[in-house]
Amino acid sequence: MNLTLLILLPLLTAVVILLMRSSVQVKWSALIGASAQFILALILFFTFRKERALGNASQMLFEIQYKWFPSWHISFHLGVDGISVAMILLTAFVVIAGVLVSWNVEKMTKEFYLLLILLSLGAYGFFISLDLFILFFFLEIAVIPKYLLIGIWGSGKKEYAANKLALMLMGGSALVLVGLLGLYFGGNENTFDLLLLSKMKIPIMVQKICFPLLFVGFGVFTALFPFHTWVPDGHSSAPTAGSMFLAGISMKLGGYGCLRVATYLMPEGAREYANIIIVLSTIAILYGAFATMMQKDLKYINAYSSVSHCGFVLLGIGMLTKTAIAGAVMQMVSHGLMTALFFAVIGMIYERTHTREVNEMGGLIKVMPFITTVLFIVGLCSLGLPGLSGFVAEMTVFMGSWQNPDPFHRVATIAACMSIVVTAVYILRAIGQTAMGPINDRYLSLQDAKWNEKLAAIILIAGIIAIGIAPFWLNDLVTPAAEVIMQKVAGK
Amino acid sequence: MNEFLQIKLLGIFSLGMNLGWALLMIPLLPLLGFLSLGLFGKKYLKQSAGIFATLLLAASAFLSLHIAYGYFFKYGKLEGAYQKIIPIQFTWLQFSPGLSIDLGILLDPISVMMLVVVTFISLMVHIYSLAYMKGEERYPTYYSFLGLFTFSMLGLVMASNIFQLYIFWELVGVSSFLLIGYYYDRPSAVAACKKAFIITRFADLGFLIGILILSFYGGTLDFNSLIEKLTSTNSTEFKTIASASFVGISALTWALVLVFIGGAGKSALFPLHVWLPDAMEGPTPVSALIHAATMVVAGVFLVARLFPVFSMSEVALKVVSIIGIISALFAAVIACTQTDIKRVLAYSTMSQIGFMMFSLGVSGQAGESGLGFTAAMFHLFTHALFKALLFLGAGSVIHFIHSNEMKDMGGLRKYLPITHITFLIACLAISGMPPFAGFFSKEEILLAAYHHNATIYWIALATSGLTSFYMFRLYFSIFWNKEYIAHGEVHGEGGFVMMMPLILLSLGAAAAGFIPFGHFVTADGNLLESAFHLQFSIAPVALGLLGIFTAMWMYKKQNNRPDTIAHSMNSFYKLAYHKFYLDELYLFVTKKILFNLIGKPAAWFDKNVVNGLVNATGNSTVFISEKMKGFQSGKVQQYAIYFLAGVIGLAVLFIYIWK
Amino acid sequence: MSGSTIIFYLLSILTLVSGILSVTTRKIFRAAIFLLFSLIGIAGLYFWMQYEFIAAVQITVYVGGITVLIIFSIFLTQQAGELLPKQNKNRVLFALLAAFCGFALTLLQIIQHSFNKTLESPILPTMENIGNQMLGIDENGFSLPFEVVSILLLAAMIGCIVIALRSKPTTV
Amino acid sequence: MMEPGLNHVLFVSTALFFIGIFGFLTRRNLITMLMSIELVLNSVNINFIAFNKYVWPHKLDGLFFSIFIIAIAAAEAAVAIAIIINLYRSHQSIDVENTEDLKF
Amino acid sequence: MLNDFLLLMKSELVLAFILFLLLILKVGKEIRNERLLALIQILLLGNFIFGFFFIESGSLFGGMFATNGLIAFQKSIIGLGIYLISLLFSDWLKKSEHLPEFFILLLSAVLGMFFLISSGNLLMFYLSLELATIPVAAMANFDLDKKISSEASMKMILSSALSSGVLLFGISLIYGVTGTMSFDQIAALLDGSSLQILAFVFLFTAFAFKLSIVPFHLWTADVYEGAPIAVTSFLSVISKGTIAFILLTILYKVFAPMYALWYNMVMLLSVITMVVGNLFALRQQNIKRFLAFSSIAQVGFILLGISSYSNEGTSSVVYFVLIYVFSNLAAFGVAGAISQAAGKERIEDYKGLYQTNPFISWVLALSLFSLAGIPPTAGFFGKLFLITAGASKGNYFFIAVAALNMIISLYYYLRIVRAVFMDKNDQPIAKINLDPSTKLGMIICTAGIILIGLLSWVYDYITTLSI
Repeated sequence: MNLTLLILLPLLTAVVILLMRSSVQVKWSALIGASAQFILALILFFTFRKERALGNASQMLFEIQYKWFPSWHISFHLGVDGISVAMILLTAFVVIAGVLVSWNVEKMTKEFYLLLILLSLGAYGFFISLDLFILFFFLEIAVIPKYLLIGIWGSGKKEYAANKLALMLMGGSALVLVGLLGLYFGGNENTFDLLLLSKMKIPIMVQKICFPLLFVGFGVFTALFPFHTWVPDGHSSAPTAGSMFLAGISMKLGGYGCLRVATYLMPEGAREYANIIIVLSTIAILYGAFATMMQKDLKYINAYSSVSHCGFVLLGIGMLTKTAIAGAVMQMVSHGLMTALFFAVIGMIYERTHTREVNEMGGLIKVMPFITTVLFIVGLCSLGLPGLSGFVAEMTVFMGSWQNPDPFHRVATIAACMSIVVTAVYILRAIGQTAMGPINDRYLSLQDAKWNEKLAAIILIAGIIAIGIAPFWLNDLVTPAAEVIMQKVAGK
Repeated sequence: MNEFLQIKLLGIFSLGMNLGWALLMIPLLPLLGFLSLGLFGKKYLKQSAGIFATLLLAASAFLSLHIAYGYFFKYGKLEGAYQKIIPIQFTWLQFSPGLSIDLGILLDPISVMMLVVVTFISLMVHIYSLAYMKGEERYPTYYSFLGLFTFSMLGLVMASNIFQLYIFWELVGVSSFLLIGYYYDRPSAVAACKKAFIITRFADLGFLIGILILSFYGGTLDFNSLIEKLTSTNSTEFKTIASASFVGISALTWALVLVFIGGAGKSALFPLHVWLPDAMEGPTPVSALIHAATMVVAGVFLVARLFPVFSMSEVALKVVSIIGIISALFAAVIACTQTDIKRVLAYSTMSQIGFMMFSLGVSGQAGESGLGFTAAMFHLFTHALFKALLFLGAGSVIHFIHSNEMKDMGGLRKYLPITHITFLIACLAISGMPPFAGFFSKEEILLAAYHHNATIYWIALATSGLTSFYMFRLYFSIFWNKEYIAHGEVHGEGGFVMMMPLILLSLGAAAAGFIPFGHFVTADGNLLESAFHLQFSIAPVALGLLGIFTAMWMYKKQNNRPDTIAHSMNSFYKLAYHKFYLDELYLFVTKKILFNLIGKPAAWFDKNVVNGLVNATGNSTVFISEKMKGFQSGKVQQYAIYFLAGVIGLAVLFIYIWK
Repeated sequence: MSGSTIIFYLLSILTLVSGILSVTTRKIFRAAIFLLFSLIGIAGLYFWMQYEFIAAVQITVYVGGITVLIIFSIFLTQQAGELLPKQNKNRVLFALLAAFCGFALTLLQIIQHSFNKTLESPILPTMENIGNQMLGIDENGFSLPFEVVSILLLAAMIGCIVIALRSKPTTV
Repeated sequence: MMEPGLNHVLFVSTALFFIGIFGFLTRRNLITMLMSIELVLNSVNINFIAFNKYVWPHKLDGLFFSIFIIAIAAAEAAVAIAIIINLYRSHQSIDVENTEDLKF
Repeated sequence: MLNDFLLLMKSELVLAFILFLLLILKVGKEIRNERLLALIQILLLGNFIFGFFFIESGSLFGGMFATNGLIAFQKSIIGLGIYLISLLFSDWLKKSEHLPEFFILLLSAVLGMFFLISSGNLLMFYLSLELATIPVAAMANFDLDKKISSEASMKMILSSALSSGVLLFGISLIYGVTGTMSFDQIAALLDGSSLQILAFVFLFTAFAFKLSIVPFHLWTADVYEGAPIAVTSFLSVISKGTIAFILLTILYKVFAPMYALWYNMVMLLSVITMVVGNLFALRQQNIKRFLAFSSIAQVGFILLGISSYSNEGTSSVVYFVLIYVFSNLAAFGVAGAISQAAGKERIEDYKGLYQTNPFISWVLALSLFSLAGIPPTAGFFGKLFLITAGASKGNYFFIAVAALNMIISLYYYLRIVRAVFMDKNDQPIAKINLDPSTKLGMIICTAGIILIGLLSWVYDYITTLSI
């Protein structure tokens, strides 16, 4: 399995899209490209499993290394471990669903799909890179497409939101940059190579400075409290696929970075700052949940709930146990699928009712059973219903968090647990007001989902359920990788 | 780890292949019903959904009877004690070595009993609904939800792992949510289903934390090994959990109390019961299945499942018994004042579950002292039968009269003869009249309480009197009292399909008491011969009769006695009528505190402070840039002055200051 | 005190005083004339240092060329007899401050520094030496700068022609 | 009075330099500003000659430098005057305070 | 000797040849501007291509003129820049009355720049600096009908005269202290005495002036706004690049002994420059003025790279300038095309541009992204390498400031992107018919913006040169 394919394929798709003339051609080529990505991701997943089953125990599989800026000791170094494979799968799911959902974008279709594909390119590259430079490169690639997606195709105060998002994310990546340079010059050898750096003993002082830089920098992407304010505005203004990508993929870049770069490379730093991370993420979890409770706009509801859910990711990382870290990764995957689906559903509803205010809706089950069913599923996933992915992820985080026996961690865990109640409150409120209750007459003539929307929803639901019902495959994928990280953190 | 499915087929072969498959099919058949009806019901099974689901469930019920027979009479016993058998188990989610969520099937007396109860009641409800729900627009959906519920409930009772139990616990919650909200266009139903879910969810939080504590100290989530580790007083696990303490209470107690909170929430015990009466917004057969016979006893089942551990902590047991008895009395009092017949039944359910709970609370672990356990399970069993019967009967009445309110009823015995008879049987059973089922189980409970704690006993006794009063209040109000004046065309009782479950259940309610329950279900698996003292039953039966006659006196004929009495104890009546204002209290807590004091400030803070800071950063940058524009004055000489100032400044800086 | 000393001081005073007057007088012609004096004073200093060649160039180019150019441009742009506009006080103050600080700082550094005189034998600035080096291409040759300057002068000329010989009248 | 040496000459040149600067900063007429620049350049010339004479007489670098400076000064002055004249045509004034359309 | 002379000075000779050819053409028969421009474009392309052949290193005229591979490459960058300018602004140039004169002045300035980066001697340095400045000042006045053009020109000539006065004073002091003009010899004779520091400050100030480092930058925006856009782009791209190159030589070679001093100075000025440049760019409405301030901020980054005092520093600066040529010229090219076609230079006039002119909108967006340093454009690599080079001395505070400045700069670059792509406008600028050569120029720029970064051998090539 050649990992460059994961980069080349979106690139090829982008070129093909550029060459297409009519919007129909554009859509189909995007869909074909996304499907190819999807298949490629699945192939990657299965070959990865096969390799592992055959006993290939090296930390990263399918490594390749090309020369790139050798004078800076940069190389185009790619490779995957379980965590990356999980994230790639997530990306593939979200991309194909996003492409499907945006089927009736009529304004500048070509540009729209081009940006979507570029975004996916950035995400794939980010997840497979083993060199911090190209990791950073791909991290930033993903920013501008988001800006344009929101700014051009968005709604509401889109320019403001787009600006805020781009600037805050750039701010985050600026911090990341400084942190990376610290790593580059801080180790005993100037290198950006992740594996080399991981074998190095990075001085404590460097870790103490660089860890917070990197963690906060990546944390901005993952809605680390208090750097989350781009989330509600950005998500709510973005077009449907934009929100899906934003919440489903882009926010995961941050979590992955926090884990793979900050925590893995600087274990002492991680231990040093773990408590702060825990406090912040616990605040984010509860505070996000409570703030969600007061929202009336569906997209805001999901956006704030994303703050809350992504808090689990950071909490898991901050807890520094193997299970918690595995849980954090699962939560990333789960939240990615779920929130993408949620945004897709919101988009479908909005397209029909032309409102996102929950107060103005009601009884939509009657006219759009499919869409509301999806809404139910996604809502239930969000509140952690067993059988859906959210439960598995959250429970793993809780289990992992609980393995720290001291009162501080205990209190944080319990506080985080409390969010499941608040989540139930806001999710049921949203669902109750949207799908249930008496229906407004003007909605009686609305149509249910079309084939593309159905397909998108089904793909994402399949992912959610696959994790929810049979979490062991994800666990098998993620846990060994998490163990590697934990061994480093534990100083073995 | 590399296998997709790691099924440990423990003992499947020793028990014969059939058992494993049969066991698996029991929950999977309803699941199949759920999936097929949920996915394709609307299109392909619009008419035949009910039959389809019923057949599936019948098969499932048959299989569970088969299993029960096999377990109790063939292979369950080893050296005189019923064994815990885990025929199927596989690792679902591995947290760390030893700590994993396993999905499996645990067979022991209570789970087998619950299997029977759940499948049987569910089957009855399925059959009943064939007629009751006919013509509903979302008929297939209804059956698919029923299937989901049955599946989850079966998974719950067969759970071999505490986390598995939690998983199905949640699933049960959600299917209950779906079924309560079945009439989604009624705002009250929507409110009720949300309420039910959120309150049980809140309780589940306790359960979850309890699990976390147990798993941490026990090092496992598996029921058998957990119980094994936490019950032997010299194991290290037990020592640490008993010695670790928080606020002066041992971790073990904390864990158990928290787990119990979960159970209390699902079982609608005081003070987490407020969702149950509202849950009556669901279709009546659903109430029969979920909110009477099966789901609400999940809490009891949970405590019973962990009973060996509970018995290690006196405090925890005390809590269980106190909450149980309070709920029993409290609900009984309220039930006397309610006018919605389903609500009366709901409160009676709560009261009966209170009985089971305190019965567990007063039980010991082994031998004779384990009577409470057996009694609770027995009562659970019989209660399921007669309460389901009551609800179905009520459903039949509602079906006929299209109202839930007592004031719209009266004199229905002529119109609904079968319903009348079966309802009467159920009332007698719940009132503990011999020889109906309730008599035996309640007798045992009272006996256990009597041996253990006098206060509880006396309160329980009073409550059982109240029980017969309010049940017969209900009975008389529906079937006697004023004459029924039919408006327009009167259709008769539901057909055979609706009546058959009533008849079957009434048979059960009449006869189930004679099952020697102590032979099958006991706390330690050994046989428990319950000594039956006739003289002991005098007091409860007499009290029950007193209740019946009082009810008869007040409600058999239309008169103003109830009003007078209600008037005479005005304030108390009002208090009880308004369910002691607990709903209002909850409303206050959620609206005023959760929403206004936490949610609103959080949202405000986010919008103004956090977001404001971000905006302020941007604005201040712009502001500074605006303020600085004077440097670029357009005057060359000004520029030159800055230029020279720069030169001199740099020179001075680097010659004298920054060397 | 020798004659050369006196001459030096006289020349210095001439240069500086007419320099100051040149930048302060409010009559533009006088300013030009004072500039001329100052430049002549500088030429005198060169003579005094026995660099006759450069003194001659100074007089030819500056006094004969640049000053004349300036005076012509004054004719082109200025009504005769008009006083120059007054500068605003603040500007003068800051300029004075900057100039004085700069002067003090620079002079301080120069005085504090002890220049090490070279020990090699001097080359006299005779016409012969200058001429040889000006066109030499070896170590001490200056033919390349010479060429560069010539290109510069050419470019400047063309620039001047384009700019100054504009045909069309001003519109904007 | 001392025998004049290097420092004396340098005093003169430095003073002239800053006199020129002062003129540049305060003169509002563009031509007078140009005149101040000429003073500045001349002071540098004095420097070069003085250093050549007193410190580094072994080569004629300073002398040549001055020669080239003079040439450049001429070119610069020519261009500047052309520009000023052009400016005068469009602005009808060569007061530097009148040319501030471009700012902020 | 003659061989050496021809080979080592070949760039200058070719340029001088073109220059004289133009002179002769000017004197001779009148040629239509279109033809002349086409000829010039071809000649400049030839000049650029020729720059890659016969590269040798060595010195001439007693060390006054030195060249090597890196310098040849730098000259190629400049050659590329003027070629692009001749393409991008062909519309304006064709309409110009003084096309040959423009190119004579331009080429003599370029010749000055070539000598400048090849200079090995303070005298040559000074002379070629003036040669590179005075003609440009005259060129700034080439919009003869515009008041602001002459104002800009005036501001430029006066300010640069002052700065060269200061520079000369510094040079004279250095001469007084060391007794030599030659770069190689000066380095050995410096010891960091305070007079030397003063002299260095005077000298450095001239660089600061030409590079528009704050607080010596104030002329920049005014001149950029007033000058014809072709001249502005020349000033902002080529002139700056050249000065950055020679600054590298001066700091790394001549003032190497005073490294500790100039490191601090460069760092300090770098930060101030970035911040002030960005803050001013934030509120500009005129695109040229906006680009002026953005280029000031870019200079801050160049200083960051310079401060590293290493081969990485050299190569990253050269690399950045190369990228900067493409990015900034693309931006100026678009601004020029719009200004020429619609006469609009305000950012708000750009609203809705994408609807009518998608091609130039994308070119503009790409160039702005590159200027902002966003991948995959080359600007990302350029900026990142500068920052990395700057970070090699471990001064993370400055690096953090630099990184945060990237955010501010992103804000204002996005402002234009937003106007072009997002804002609605009832009367967007009408469809512009681009001259084919302008289009070619834009395509070259775009290709450069995308490829220079991704193809790492470009950078590697520079690295091999800068050792």
